[in-house]
Formats: sequence, structure tokens, C-alpha cells
Amino acid sequence: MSDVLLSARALARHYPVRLPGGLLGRPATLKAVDGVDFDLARGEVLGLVGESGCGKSTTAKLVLGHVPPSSGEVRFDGAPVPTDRRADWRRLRRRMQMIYQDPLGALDRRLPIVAQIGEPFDIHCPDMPRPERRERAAALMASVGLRPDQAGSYPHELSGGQRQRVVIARALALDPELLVCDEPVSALDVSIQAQVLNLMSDLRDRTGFAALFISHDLKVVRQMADRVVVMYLGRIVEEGLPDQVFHAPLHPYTQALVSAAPTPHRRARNRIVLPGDPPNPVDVPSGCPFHPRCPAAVARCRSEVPSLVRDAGRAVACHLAQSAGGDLSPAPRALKAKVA
Amino acid sequence: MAGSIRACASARCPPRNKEPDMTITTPDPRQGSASVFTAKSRARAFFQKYPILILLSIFWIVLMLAVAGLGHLVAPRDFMAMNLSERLSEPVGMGGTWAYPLGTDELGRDVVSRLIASIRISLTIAFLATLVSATIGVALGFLAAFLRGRAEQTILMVIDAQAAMPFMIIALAVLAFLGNSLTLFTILLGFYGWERIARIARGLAIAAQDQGYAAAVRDLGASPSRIYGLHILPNIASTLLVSMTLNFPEVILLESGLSFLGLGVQPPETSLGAMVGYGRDYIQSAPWIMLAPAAVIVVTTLCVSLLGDWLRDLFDPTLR
Amino acid sequence: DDRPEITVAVQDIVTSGALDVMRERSNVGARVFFSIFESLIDFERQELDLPQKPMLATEWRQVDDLTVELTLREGVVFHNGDTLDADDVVFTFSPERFGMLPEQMAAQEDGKQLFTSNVSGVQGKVPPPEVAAIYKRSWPLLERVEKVDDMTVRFVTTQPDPTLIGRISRYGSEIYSQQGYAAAESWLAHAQKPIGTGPYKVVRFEDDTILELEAHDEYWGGTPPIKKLTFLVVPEVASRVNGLLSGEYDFITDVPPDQIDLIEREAGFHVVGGPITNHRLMVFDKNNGAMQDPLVRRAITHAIPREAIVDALWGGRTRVPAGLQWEYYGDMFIDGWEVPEYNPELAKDLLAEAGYDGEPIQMRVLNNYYTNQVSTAQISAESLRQIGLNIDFQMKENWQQITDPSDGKRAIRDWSNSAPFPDPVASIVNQHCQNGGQQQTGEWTNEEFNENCLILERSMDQDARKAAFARMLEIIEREDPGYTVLHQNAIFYGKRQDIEWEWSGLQSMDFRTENFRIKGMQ
Amino acid sequence: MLLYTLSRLARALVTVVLIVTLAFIILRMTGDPSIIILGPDAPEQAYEAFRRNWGLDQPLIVQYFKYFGAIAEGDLGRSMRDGRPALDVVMDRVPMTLALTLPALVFNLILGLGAGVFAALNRNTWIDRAIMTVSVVGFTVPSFVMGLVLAMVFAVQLKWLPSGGSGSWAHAILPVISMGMIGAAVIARFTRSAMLEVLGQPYIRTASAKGLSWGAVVLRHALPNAAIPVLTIIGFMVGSLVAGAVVIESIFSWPGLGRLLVGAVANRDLAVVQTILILIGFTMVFANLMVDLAYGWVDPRLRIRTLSTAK
Amino acid sequence: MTTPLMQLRGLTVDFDTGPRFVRALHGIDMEIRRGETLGVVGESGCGKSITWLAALGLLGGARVSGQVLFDGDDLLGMGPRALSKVRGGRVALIFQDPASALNPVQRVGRQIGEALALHRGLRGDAARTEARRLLDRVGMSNAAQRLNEYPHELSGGMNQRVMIAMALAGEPDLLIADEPTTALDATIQAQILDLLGNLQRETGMALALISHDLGVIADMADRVAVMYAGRVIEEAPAADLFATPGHPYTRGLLAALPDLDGPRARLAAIPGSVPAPNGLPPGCAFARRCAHVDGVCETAPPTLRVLPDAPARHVACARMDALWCGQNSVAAAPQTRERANA
Ligand SMILES: Nc1ncnc2c1ncn2[C@@H]1O[C@H](COP(=O)(O)OP(=O)(O)OP(=O)(O)O)[C@@H](O)[C@H]1O
Ligand SMILES: Nc1ncnc2c1ncn2[C@@H]1O[C@H](COP(=O)(O)OP(=O)(O)OP(=O)(O)O)[C@@H](O)[C@H]1O
Ligand SMILES: [Mg+2]
Ligand SMILES: [Mg+2]
Repeated sequence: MSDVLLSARALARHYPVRLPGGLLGRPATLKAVDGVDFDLARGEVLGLVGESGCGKSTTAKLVLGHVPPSSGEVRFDGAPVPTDRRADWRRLRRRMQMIYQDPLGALDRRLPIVAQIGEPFDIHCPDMPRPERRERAAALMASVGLRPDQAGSYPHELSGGQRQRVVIARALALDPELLVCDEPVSALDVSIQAQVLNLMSDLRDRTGFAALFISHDLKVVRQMADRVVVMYLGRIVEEGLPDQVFHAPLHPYTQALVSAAPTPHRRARNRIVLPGDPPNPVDVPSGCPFHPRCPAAVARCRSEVPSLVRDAGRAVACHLAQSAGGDLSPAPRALKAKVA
Repeated sequence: MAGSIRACASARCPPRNKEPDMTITTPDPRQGSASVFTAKSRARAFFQKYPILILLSIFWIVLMLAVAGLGHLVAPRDFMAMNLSERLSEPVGMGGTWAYPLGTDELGRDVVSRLIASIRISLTIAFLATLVSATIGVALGFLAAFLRGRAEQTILMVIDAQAAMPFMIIALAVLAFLGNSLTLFTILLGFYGWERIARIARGLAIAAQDQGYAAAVRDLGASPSRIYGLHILPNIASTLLVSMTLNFPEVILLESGLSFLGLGVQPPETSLGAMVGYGRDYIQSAPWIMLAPAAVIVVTTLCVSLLGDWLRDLFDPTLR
Repeated sequence: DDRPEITVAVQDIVTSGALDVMRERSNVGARVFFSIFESLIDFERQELDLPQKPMLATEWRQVDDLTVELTLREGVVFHNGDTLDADDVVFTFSPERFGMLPEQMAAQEDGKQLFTSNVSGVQGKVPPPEVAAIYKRSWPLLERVEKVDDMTVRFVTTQPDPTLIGRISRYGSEIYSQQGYAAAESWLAHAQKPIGTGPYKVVRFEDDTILELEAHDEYWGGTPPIKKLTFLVVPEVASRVNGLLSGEYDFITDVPPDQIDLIEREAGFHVVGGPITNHRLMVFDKNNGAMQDPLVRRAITHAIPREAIVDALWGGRTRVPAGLQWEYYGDMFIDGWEVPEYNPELAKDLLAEAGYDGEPIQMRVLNNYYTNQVSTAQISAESLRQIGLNIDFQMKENWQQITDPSDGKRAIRDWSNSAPFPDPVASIVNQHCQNGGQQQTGEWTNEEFNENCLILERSMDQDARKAAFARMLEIIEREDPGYTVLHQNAIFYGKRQDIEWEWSGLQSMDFRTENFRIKGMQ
Repeated sequence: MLLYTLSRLARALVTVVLIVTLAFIILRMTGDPSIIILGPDAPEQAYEAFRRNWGLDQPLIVQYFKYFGAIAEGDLGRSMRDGRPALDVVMDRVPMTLALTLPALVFNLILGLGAGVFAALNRNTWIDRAIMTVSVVGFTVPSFVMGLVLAMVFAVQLKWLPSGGSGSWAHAILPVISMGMIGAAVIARFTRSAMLEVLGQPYIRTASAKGLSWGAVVLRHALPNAAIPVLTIIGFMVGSLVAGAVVIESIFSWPGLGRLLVGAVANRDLAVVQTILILIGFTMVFANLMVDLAYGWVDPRLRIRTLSTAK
Repeated sequence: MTTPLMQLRGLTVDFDTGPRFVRALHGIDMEIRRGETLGVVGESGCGKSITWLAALGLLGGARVSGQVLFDGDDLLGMGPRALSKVRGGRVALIFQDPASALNPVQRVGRQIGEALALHRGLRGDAARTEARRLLDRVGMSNAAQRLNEYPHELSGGMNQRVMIAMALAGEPDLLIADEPTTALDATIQAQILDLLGNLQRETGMALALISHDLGVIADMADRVAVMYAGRVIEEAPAADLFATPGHPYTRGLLAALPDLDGPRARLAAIPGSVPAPNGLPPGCAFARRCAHVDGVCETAPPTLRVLPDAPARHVACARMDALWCGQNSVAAAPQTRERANA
């Protein structure tokens, strides 16, 4: 992909925290995001998957300049993203927007939705005449499939899917180039999810925005993304086209994740049950962060941090998946793996 | 188990266009045609939504507001007019006449007229003070939420300090040492309870800007004044209103407590607290001087509190 | 010992926190001090015209214009067992007692520190410096007190002082025990548990709470009739009344006139009391605004319905006096002098004549520092409004605010004047002449008045003095009003009906045998 | 936890400094107590002597620093009334006030918690409404009216209890009741809503689902959790009790701090007033500190301050 | 055939919403046989949870009617004491969001011990030992130490294990699991589902698994009940249901789900949204979103009926005859057909 809209380089975000332990609670560092590299081309949708706490939302915040990175940088259209929330930052909102998981929470319940959809104009285009603003808001509503008679409704009067449409309409008001969607359909029911996903695809076809699409639901990501990044403990462990990643996962973690994804169309599957608890980002294991839960781990995994190796659009950070020749091949589904 | 039904006539398929046949049983009467049914009489439903106490409270508060606004027009006499020959005359029902329905006080002034004047003053003070405290509280709360960091810590410390001192004690010292005027008194009472409102405002603002609608608007690129003025404030207004209904009766009580100590509203002005305060010496010889305003204090604060509780339940969906 | 224990519920015991007659300036102190201390000359306190009578001195004579000689009573025993003699009297009026020795003054200067003044502290017997100031005011002309023999003393003044005997009998001149004072650790310790000659001695004193006295059985005037006499602070009127009616207290003081009926309605209780040697005044500032015109002030003096106030607020139990004077002045009493008559029409005319233009006139009132003060002030204010004055009624928290001249609006304020000894000097001179409070605060002054002050104060010629006094009253109460007398203050006590006990116009409570008996006992 | 404690302590300290400054500002705004202490009839020289003696003739800023210096050394000055150390004067009264406030606090808690829990368990029934209405009434009657009426009924009419004064436990009953009523009402309301909140929590359903009887659920699961938020208002209660003492002690002639304060304010006894202010401030800060720490103690969730797996 | 372990008959629930009553459940009929896994699916708010809460008398403040027969006894008519014997003893529940379903101020050991004391009379050391055994059994590492920890010190997965251990304490015949894995991560979800499956196999208890995730249900259930707006609208053996869904809603649901395999195509969304419980239409609640709607759908809500050819399957659809037969003749699987349309 040629035209890079967004690029993250060695992006890291660490939080100082205090360990449990009563009176003796030691200070420690929580590495929410720890050295992430990716590029996002114009018009491309990059899916970000991973378990809770692996740093997906933090990555999104870094991309949007909500929090400053501890190290590394994010460039948007060649220029670093400001993080100070001053005028520069505010101006950049015209070009990058966000869609939230909980549409009700993201809407002001005391304003009719049309006012909220038109708000970006009020903020960024104070010179635009009032009628035009109203007209544009109406057009936006129509484009996300809201009826004109719903203009005066308040968020609580709408269904979840309709609310998410409002949020989407508002985010698209100023024709942003980048949309960051943090679990945009997780709060929606299955039947509604499909409506929203379809709407987003349609809008994308129409306006051509690029998106960072975050979800823990692999099926949804596969539906939406052009490329997928899998994160584990603040790092990227695998990257590739959706079908590559989901059909032939290289990393043992991705393998487990894919096998555990519940889908009614694939009954009687082999579920890889990983042992152990979800990872704790304060206490990242040495070597490969995944090794304590890895069914295929070998001695090397315990000591040596695997680097993300790229090859022909795919990338993986696993010693076992990187064969000597440099080609990438799936990590062996180890003998230890408990297959249900 | 399942409403066992005549199955599809036979194993064969009916023609496609055929109207669904009569296999459909009439709806179970138990199920009703829709999910909502009014099993309550309208009156019962109404009173359940607006309990009688609440209606009475609203009525009383409206009455008090009317008295505060228009009472001076209907007051039988000037509240300062004295008639020394009629001092301490009893109210109707205790042997008095309709000339002075609630009797007269130690200077022969009409208790009804004084009561009206007192309601005016007390309600005005309580209202203004509550407004002042809400303004201070919201301003500081928002400031803390907006600035975060050191500034927030400083504001929190001031809040702590204010909360640590019983307000009565501070008011006592200030009034006794600075002297008293209605303005000073009102402003002083305006400092009552601001810290509570500041805490609430800060908490709600932070919640809103951490995950809520405020964060969303901020991400649209809105300026802080827009976020706080246009979005957060209207959203937390109901919560603030409820906490103001808590403040209001407390201010009235505080006023009466200070009046008891001779530090409240000063003659020739009068207030509910001042009437009770000055009337307390007559609690045995002429109880009506004190009882009428005391009753108004109790009933008014009661009504405002009840209304506040009710509003809080109304606004708080988790309590439903 | 079957003598009763008696509890008196009072509003306050002393306002200064110290049982020292030279420190305590308020009226309330007099109430308890008379049970503890006695002066050389006293009054028949329960009689209305308060004739003088021997107390610790059995006789006294004017030796010359500058000297009075007194013979002390034999067999007077202090609470500490010492017997009264001339040394005690000399000590009572010595610089040491008033903190005027150079070393004491140095200590006062040293101890001066922010809020940590050590002056009245435990170290050293150093009274606070106010004591000296008050002494100087009470005894402006006293040069020394000398011992003639063990039982005879002389008071010597620097100039002729027509009021010398009066001053010897006044409140503040009570005799202290020299040994008693010496034995105390500090001035403060003594002021907490003083040694006097009175019928009761201090057992326990907690400022603001309680004063417990017990019978001083060696009392020269006969065994005190009460075993234990307790003064209990009960600030709330209603609580005092409740306590009396529920039988917890035998006496309650400061009963407002409106409560009298309530108490007397109950069987077994009644109220005694009446006018005292204290007049309530309304004081004028002649420097500000409309008040500069004496006509306005005169209008005010005619506009106040004094009789109505006395009737309504005091139930007729006090009276409107003949100006700032009391019958117990004896020869110095100006017969026929009266307060300005109540005449609103005249008042209006005066105002019209003065061309009063409706400018606001401040009236500053303290919150019931005096009984019925607020009510009285409200009636007065209402009456003044009736004649067309624009009264700006202001409640104040304390005396400083009352007398504060800084805003240039001081006009009318409340006050009261006492006459601690039977001579006009005790009231009009002390309060209204050059060194008196009114002129000191810059409210009022008048040259002719001040000239007459000197005559009244210094001359030994009674006629000249009386003429001067008469003229002074004319000036300050009529021609160029500096104040106007409202009414005589009165004090009322609720008590058990079975106790025979008389109140005193001097505000003291007398619990000596002659004045206390429980019906049906002994 | 240690750090938490330390930071709470530091904040408490700042609070105290603020209170002390506040006390100074309030009391010094109109600087001169001489005329009140000496009375209106004292000679001018006496006032001057008094002012000089107490250092009131110095510039305010000098007074402020001296004052802070003195307080830092634990010297709170002397009562201007009788010259005793202000701290002694105040401390003499502390036991009396505690004798009222502690029983009142206990009374508050027992009555308030009981009524609140009972109301919550009978939510929306007439019992609930009755309790809540009574509690609002209890809270809206001015305490002095309550005190006077109680005294009239129980002392004057029935003659069961003394109408005022101190000396025996019987003397304390009426003031404790008058003081306790308000607090009980507040606690009842607070407890009710805390209880309702807890009763709506999923773990209550879990407990019932386990097979516990309703009584056991309330006793073992709901009450302990509902008690936690109620803790917070105990700090606040202490403050309102102290404020209530001002009025109640006057009504019942109880020689405690409250009456001392009223007297000292009336007499403008600066040292005593500010000692009381500081003492109350200290107590309140301490009480709140204790409540905070207790909070951490009863609620294990607060014992650990970690953000790690917060979700 | 033996009687079912638990049978719900005409269960209705009405909530008092102030001005009126709102019916949330409109006569639910369902049954669970011993040892069987019944999956209950449906959109959020359709009444999955309250069905079981009402059945066990855990729904304070609502009017419940109908019959809940457990081993022949009607639970709705039972006294509180008898009911609490059943709850936790013979029927155990576990809930969504285990972290908040555990008492935050009690150690987990104590919470498990409570259940042991209630239903097995174990106390003290015996209870402790048994609690540790239970924790071991649900696959908790370091069980002895975990007993002394508080819920917030454990991760979500561990808390759910604690809940399960607590449920096992009474050795129940029926375990009702209300969205036991919704709050958990995919890998942890796999662990818990695995655990439930194993436990069921070992103990032979019946399992009612409630979920809105068709994937989970497909994975676990023997038989599935699909709920919509307070009614069961389809009930069938799991394999049949996922192969040939009957009710238009079920079909739509399966079609609307994106998939991991197969070609990527536009999703076939069901238009509109679930009607609010206080605004149900008089007829079929799904009518407004249904592509096959007909006049008859709007008159009265359809009842569950056996499908022709498939005696084990029940569907509540007035037009079922037409649809079912049409489908059988036209297309094998609805989703493929609809995808083709897209
Ligand atoms: N402000 C913060 N302070 C401390 N730690 C934080 C902060 N924000 C996030 N974290 C931690 O950083 C880690 C990554 O958080 P993040 O929100 O990015 O996860 P996520 O992948 O979005 O998870 P989820 O799927 O649950 O949303 C988590 O462990 C979280 O607790
Ligand atoms: N206490 C209550 N008062 C009023 N309505 C209620 C109450 N509890 C539940 N409801 C309503 O009953 C309906 C069914 O709720 P239920 O909790 O069973 O849904 P659910 O299917 O379990 O949904 P979810 O998947 O979100 O858990 C919902 O519409 C809900 O609004
Ligand atoms: Mg996230
Ligand atoms: Mg549910």
C-alpha cells in the first residue's frame, strides 16, 4: 500500500502503578502498549484484535492523541499527532474521529439527536449558515438510515442500533480521513450488529475513510477489516490478511483464539483450551510474553523475546513460527495442547 | 409442554398462498393482546406515581412561593406596625378574635403579617443562598475536573477544610465578629454546602469526560466552555437540583439556629428563624408567637426534603 | 446542720471570668459579690432610697476637705480566718493590689505578647493592666489610705472630693484580706477563690458555669442561713423558668416582665423585683447629619412614649425617672426635674422647624444586652418614624460596632447608666463629662456643660454643686440633648413563695440572716 | 496503604492549616475585643491597656506570624477573660461535651441504622413511608424547639427529668435525645438508600440463590456491605453533633464546649474562640481521617491501590 | 419417558412500572430433562434471565404466575423454607459478571463454606477441606491459598470458577448458568465452557445454559430454546436448529451473523429492532421485522406448535406451515439463500 495515512513506530505507553501488597505495595510499570509498529494506508481498514487488557484501546487513544506516548510516535499524514488538546489538537479532529463502544454513553441525553449530529459543524464551521448546517445534519441522518421524523428524538428514545447510527453520523459529519472504532458493535445485539456493520461498509464505500477497527470478536473483524493485527500484552504478535490470520494462524495464541471463537456455523470444532489466567500487563513474563500459556513453548521461548518478523504482508512474533529459512509457518499445535 | 398444537395438517405441504389455516388458536386470554395492561385504576396509578404526600408537598411549596411572592399584598397589616395595647393577644381558637387570627406578639404586632413577611425573607435567603452555593460549588467542581493535577488537589483540600468545619461554628464566628446585615448573612449562608455540590459536580464531570458524552464531544474538537456549559451542566442539572433541595431546608434550619443565638436576621426585618428565636422566651406564656413560624419551618423543610427524595428516586433509574 | 441548700439560676455569674471587683465591670457581678465581699460603708440595700449604713466601718467622719477617717468594726473574720484590721484596708487600696508597682508594670510590659499575655498568669501577682485603669477611674483623687491605728484608717485625697464617702461605699471598694491575697499563688488564683469578709465563701468557681459558696460560719453578722449557696449559669430564660417551676432552682434571676404572669400562675412561686439604680438611655451623636441640629434631637426626646413602654414591656413594674438622677442622691436630687414630655405634635413641629429633610438616621441596637432592649428600641424606632424621622434600624453584635464612628453615621444608640454611689458624680459626671464615655467616644460635647462638670466634681459647696447639676441636666437633657432617659431599669427574680427574701435596687442578692427565711422552718 | 495513609495525613495537615488561617482571618477582621471584655463603661485607658497587653496594637501580619509561631509551639494563648491558658479553659469543657456527643452518636447510630434498615427492607410500604416521614420530621424540627418542648414535657409537666444543668446522668438524657434525633434521622435516610443500593447488587441474588434464607442474606451479606458507606457520614455526624451542641448546651445549661463557644464569641474572647475552632477542626479532620482509614479496613477492595487489572 | 426434571408451564411475569403493569414474560413453556443441556438464546431483554429467576422465586417485586414443576413439586407454591432448600441444593445458579455476583467483602472460602454449611451441613475444617476440593475440581490453581482471597483479588475467570464451585457445593441436579462467559475473554470463555462440559459429564447434572451468543449455544447445547420478546418462539434439538432454523427470527439471526469461514459477503441484517416490552404489538412480536408477515400475524400472538415432519421441534409462527414447507422445497439453508440475495 502506497499512501500511508497513519503510521505508528515503536509506540509505547506505560503507566506507573502500585503493586498489590498492602503496606508494601511497590511501584511498578504497567506496559499497556509496548512497542507497536503499524501503518495504515488511506482508505484501508485495519482490524485490531486481542483479549481484554492487551492494549487495544490504549493504542486507539495514542493514535488519536488522547494520551501522549511514553516512547515512539504516531504520525498522521506525515506529521506527528499533537497530544495537548489545544487548538492544533482540536483542529485535527476534523480529520480523525472516533466511534465508541457504548453509543448511549457517548450521546448527550439532553439534546435531540439532530443537534448532536450537527454539532461538529457548530464547532468547526462557525461560519456555516444555520440553514446549511441543518440541511447537512438532515442529509447525514438520511445517509445512516435514520428517518427525518426522528430528528427531534432524544437518545434514550432510540434503539441501540439507531444510537450507534447517530454516533456514526456525527463522526462522519466532517468527512474525516480516519475513523477509530473501538468495539463499535460489542454492545449491540446480534441482529442489530449486522445492520451497523453493513452501514459502516456502505459508508466506507461511499466516503473512503480509513479505519482502525478494534474488536475482540474475530468474526466481526473478519467482516470489516482489510488487514488484521493481533495483539497480546501490549505487543503485536501476528499480522496479515483476515483470511490468512483466521484460517491459517501462525502464532499459537492466534491459533487458540481462532479455535475458541464461538460460531454456530462451525459446530464440533477443536477448541484449544489455553491453560492459565489472562495475562497481567504489570508483570510481563520474560522471553516470549505468551510462553506461560503456550501449549508449544520450548526453552527458548522462556528466555528470548521473539521479534515481529515480516514476510510478504504477514508478520508474526513467535520463535516457533519462524523457521530457519525465514519463511513463516504455523507454530506446531503442540502435543501439550488440550483439544476439546 | 409447548402449547401442543395440531401439526401441519399432514406431512404434506399446503399450497404456498393459502391463508394460514385455523390452527391458530384464539389468543390466550391470560396473555392479552399487548404486554402492557393497566391492572390498576387510573387514580391508583396516578397516586402511585405521585404519592399523596408529594402532591401535598408540591401544593405547600407552591403556596409558600405564592406567599413569598405576593404575600405582602394580602397581608392584613404592616408587619412592623405595633399596637402596644393589643400585645400578646391570643389567636383564634385560644380565645382570640379574628382581628388577629394568629394572635399578636410581644409588641402587639400581627403574627399573620409577620409570618408572611418572614416567609418572604426566609425563602428568599434560602433560595439565594442555595443558588450562591450551587454556583460556587459548580464553578469549583468544574474547575477541578477541568484542570486536574495540582489545581484539583488544591480545590479538594479547600473542600476538605470546609467539610471539616461544622458550618454553624464558622457562621457563628463570622457573624458575631463581623456584624450582621442581610446581604452578608445571605452570602455567608451561600457558603453553606458548596463543598458538597462541588464534589458532586466534579465527580459527575470527571465521569462524563472520562467515558461519557463529554469525552465524545471533546473528541469532536469542542472547546472546554462548550463541553462544560452546553453538555455537562445541563446533564448534571437534575442531580444538582436534587442536592439543592437538600441544601435548601438545611439553610432554613441553619438560619433558625443562628437566629436562636441572636445572629440571624435582625430586627426590624423578620424571618422564620428570628420569629422562633425571639418567640422562644414566650414558649409557655404565648406559644403562638413561636409555634406558627416553627410549624412553617418544619412543614416547608419537610416538603422540600420529601420532594427532593422523590425527585432523586425519579431521576435515579437504578432505584426503580 | 439542717440549713438549706439554695440554688440560684442566673444568666451569668461574672462577665470577666474573675471574681475581682476591680476587674468586673458589669452589673451581674454585684449580684454575687455581696455574698462574698463587703465594703466599709454600705447601704440599706433592701430599702428603696438606699440610706447609707455602717458595714466594716462602724463610724466615719470628714476630718478635713481632703481626709475621711473611719473606725473599723471589731471581730470581723475573713474567710481564711484572719481578722480584719487597718492593714487589710490599706492593702485593699495599695498600688500593689492594683498592679501599679513599677515591677508589676514592667512585668505587664514583658508579658505583653500576642494572646499569650503572661500578666495574669501564674507567675507573680500581677493583675492585668485594666485593673489599674479602672482603679484610677474610680478613685481619681485618692492619694493614699493610711493606717491610724489597728482599727482606724484614713482616706486622703489630693484635692477636695465631695464624693469621697460615696466612693468608699461604692461597688469596687470592697475590702480584701492582705494575707489572703498574699497566700494566693497569683492574681488569677485569688480572683478564682477570693478571700473576703462576706457571709459565704467560695468553694468552687467555674467561669460561665457555676459558683458554689458555703456558709462562712464565723461571719460577723451572725451565722449565715444557707449551708450551700449555688449560682448556676442558665443562659436561656425559658430554661430558667422551666427549672424554677420544676423545682430545680430556688431562685431565678433576670426574669423578663412578660414571664412574670406565667410564674405567678403556678402555685408556690412568685416574682419579686423592681427598679434599680440604673437608667436606660438613648444616646445621641451630635456630629453627624441631621443630628447636628439640636432641634432634631429635641424632637426625638419628645417623641418617645416612655410611659407606654413602661406599661407594655414592664407591666408597669418600673417607671420613668426624673432624668438621670435617683432619689437616693438625697440632697443632690433635683426636685421637679422631669424627662421631656411625650408630645409627638411638638416633636413634629420641632422637626419642621429644623427643616429635617428625611435623611436617614441610624439607630444602633445591641441584641438584648439589656432586658427588653430590642423591643424598647423597636417601639422607639416606630415612634420616631411616626413623627417623620427616617430611622435606619441597625442591630449590632457588640459594643465596638455600636460606638464605631468610622462610617460617619453614628446617630442614636442604646446605653445605660448606673449610679454606684449616691451622688450625681457617679452617673452624669462619670459617663457624660470630659472623661466620661460619651465624650471620650466623641459623640457629644458642650462647653458650658463641661465647666459645670468641674464644679460638680470638685467643689465642696453643696449648693453650688446642686446648681451646677441642675444646669447640666438642662443642657444635656433639653437644650443640646446628649441623651434622653428612657426608663429606670428593673430587675425581677422568680423564687419559691415560701422563701422570705427582699430584692435590692443595687442588684445585689442578700442572703444574710436578716433577709432570708424559709417559712415554716426554725 | 502506607502511602495512602501518609497522603491522607498530609492532606489532613493542610486542612488544619487552612482552618487555623480561617480562624485567624475571621477573628481578626474586626480586631478589637477590649470593649466587649471590659464592658461599655470602662475608661478609655483600660481599653488601651488591654489592647497593649494582648498585642492587638500590632500590625495584622505580625499578629498572624506570631500566632502561627505560637500555635506551632502548642501555645494557644490565654483567655482574655480570665487569663487562664485557653487550652485549659477549653479542655475543661471537653469531657462535658463528650459526655453528650458520644451517647448522642451511639443513640444516632442505633436508632438511625435500625430505622434505615427496617425501612429499606419494607421498601415502598407504609412502614417505609412512615419511618422516612418521621425521620424527615426529626431532621426538620429546629433542635432548640425540640429541646424546649422536651424540657417542657419531661421536666416541667411530668417532672421526670431535670430541665437543665449537669451533674448526674439524668441531666444528660434530654440533651442527648434532642441532639440525637437529628443525627438519627440523617443516618436513617442514608442507611436506607445504602441498603437499597446493596439489595440491588448481584451478590445479594447470588446469596439467595445459594439457598440462604432472606433473613440470613440481609444479615450476612446486605448489612455489612451497607454499613460501609454509612461509615462515611459518621465523620460528618461528629461535625453536626458539635454544631448541635452549641444550641443544645445553651438550652439545657450544659457546661460544655458549645456553650463555652457561644459565651466566648459573645465576649469576643479571641484566644478561646480560636482554640475551639482549631480543636473542632482537628477533631473533625481526625474523625474523617479515621473514617477513611476504617473504610480501607472494612472494605478489602480499598486496601489495595492498584490499577493493574482494573476493569 | 420419565418426567422432565424441571418444567415451566405458562410462566408469566409482570413488572410494576408505576403507572401500570408490564408483562415481561408471556407464558413460557419449557422443560429440562435429567442430564440434558438446554440452551436458551435470544436478544438482550427478551426475558432469558427473568424466566429462571422467576422460576426460583428470586425476582422480588414482580407478579409471577404459572407453574414451575421441579421433580413434580411446584416451586411457585412452595414456602420460603422449602424453596431455599431447593435453591442452591438441587438447583444451583451462576450468573454473568462473576466479579459482582460475589460478595466483595467476604473471602471466597467463606462464601463457598456458607453453601456447604447450608446444604451439606459441613462446618469448620471439614468445610474448608471440601471447599478446597471443590476449587481444585473447577481447575483453580493454588486452591488452598485462594480460599483466603477476596473476589477483587481474583481474575474474572477465577471468580467464575469460584461461582461454579459454590454451585457445586450443593451437588445440584440442575445448574442454571446465566450467560456464564459473556464477561470473559475468548480464551477464558473456552476454559469455562470446557469446565462446564466436563462437570456435566462427570456428575450427570442437567444444565440450562443461557446466552445470547449462538456460537456458545451451538457448542454446548443438546436442545435449544429461542426466545423473543418474552416468548419462546422456537424449540428444537440443537443440531436440527442450526441446520434448518424454523422461525423467521431464528433464520434471520443465523443469517445476520458474520462468519470466520466461507466467502466474505454482506450480512443479511434483520431490519428494525426488538419492540420494547411495554410496546408489544397485539400479534406476533416479530411481525414488524419479518419478511414473511401476513395479515394473520398481526391479530394474535402465535403459540408454539410442533413442526410437520419434526416432532421434536416446536415453532411459534402463524405462517410456519407455509414457510417450513416452502423452505424445505426451495432452499436447504436460509442463510445461504439470503446471502445470495445480498
Ligand atoms: N490510565 C491508565 N492507568 C493505568 N493503567 C491503564 C490506564 N489505561 C489503561 N490501563 C491499563 O492498560 C492495559 C491496556 O488497556 P486497554 O484499555 O488498552 O485494553 P484493551 O485491549 O482495550 O482491553 P478491553 O478489550 O478490555 O477494552 C490494561 O491493563 C489497563 O488496565
Ligand atoms: N425489576 C424489573 N422491573 C421491570 N422490568 C424488568 C425488571 N427486570 C427485568 N425487566 C425487564 O424484563 C425484560 C427481560 O429481562 P431479562 O433480564 O430476562 O433479559 P435477558 O434476556 O436476560 O437479557 P440480557 O441478555 O441482557 O441479560 C427486559 O425487558 C427488562 O427490561
Ligand atoms: Mg478497550
Ligand atoms: Mg440476562
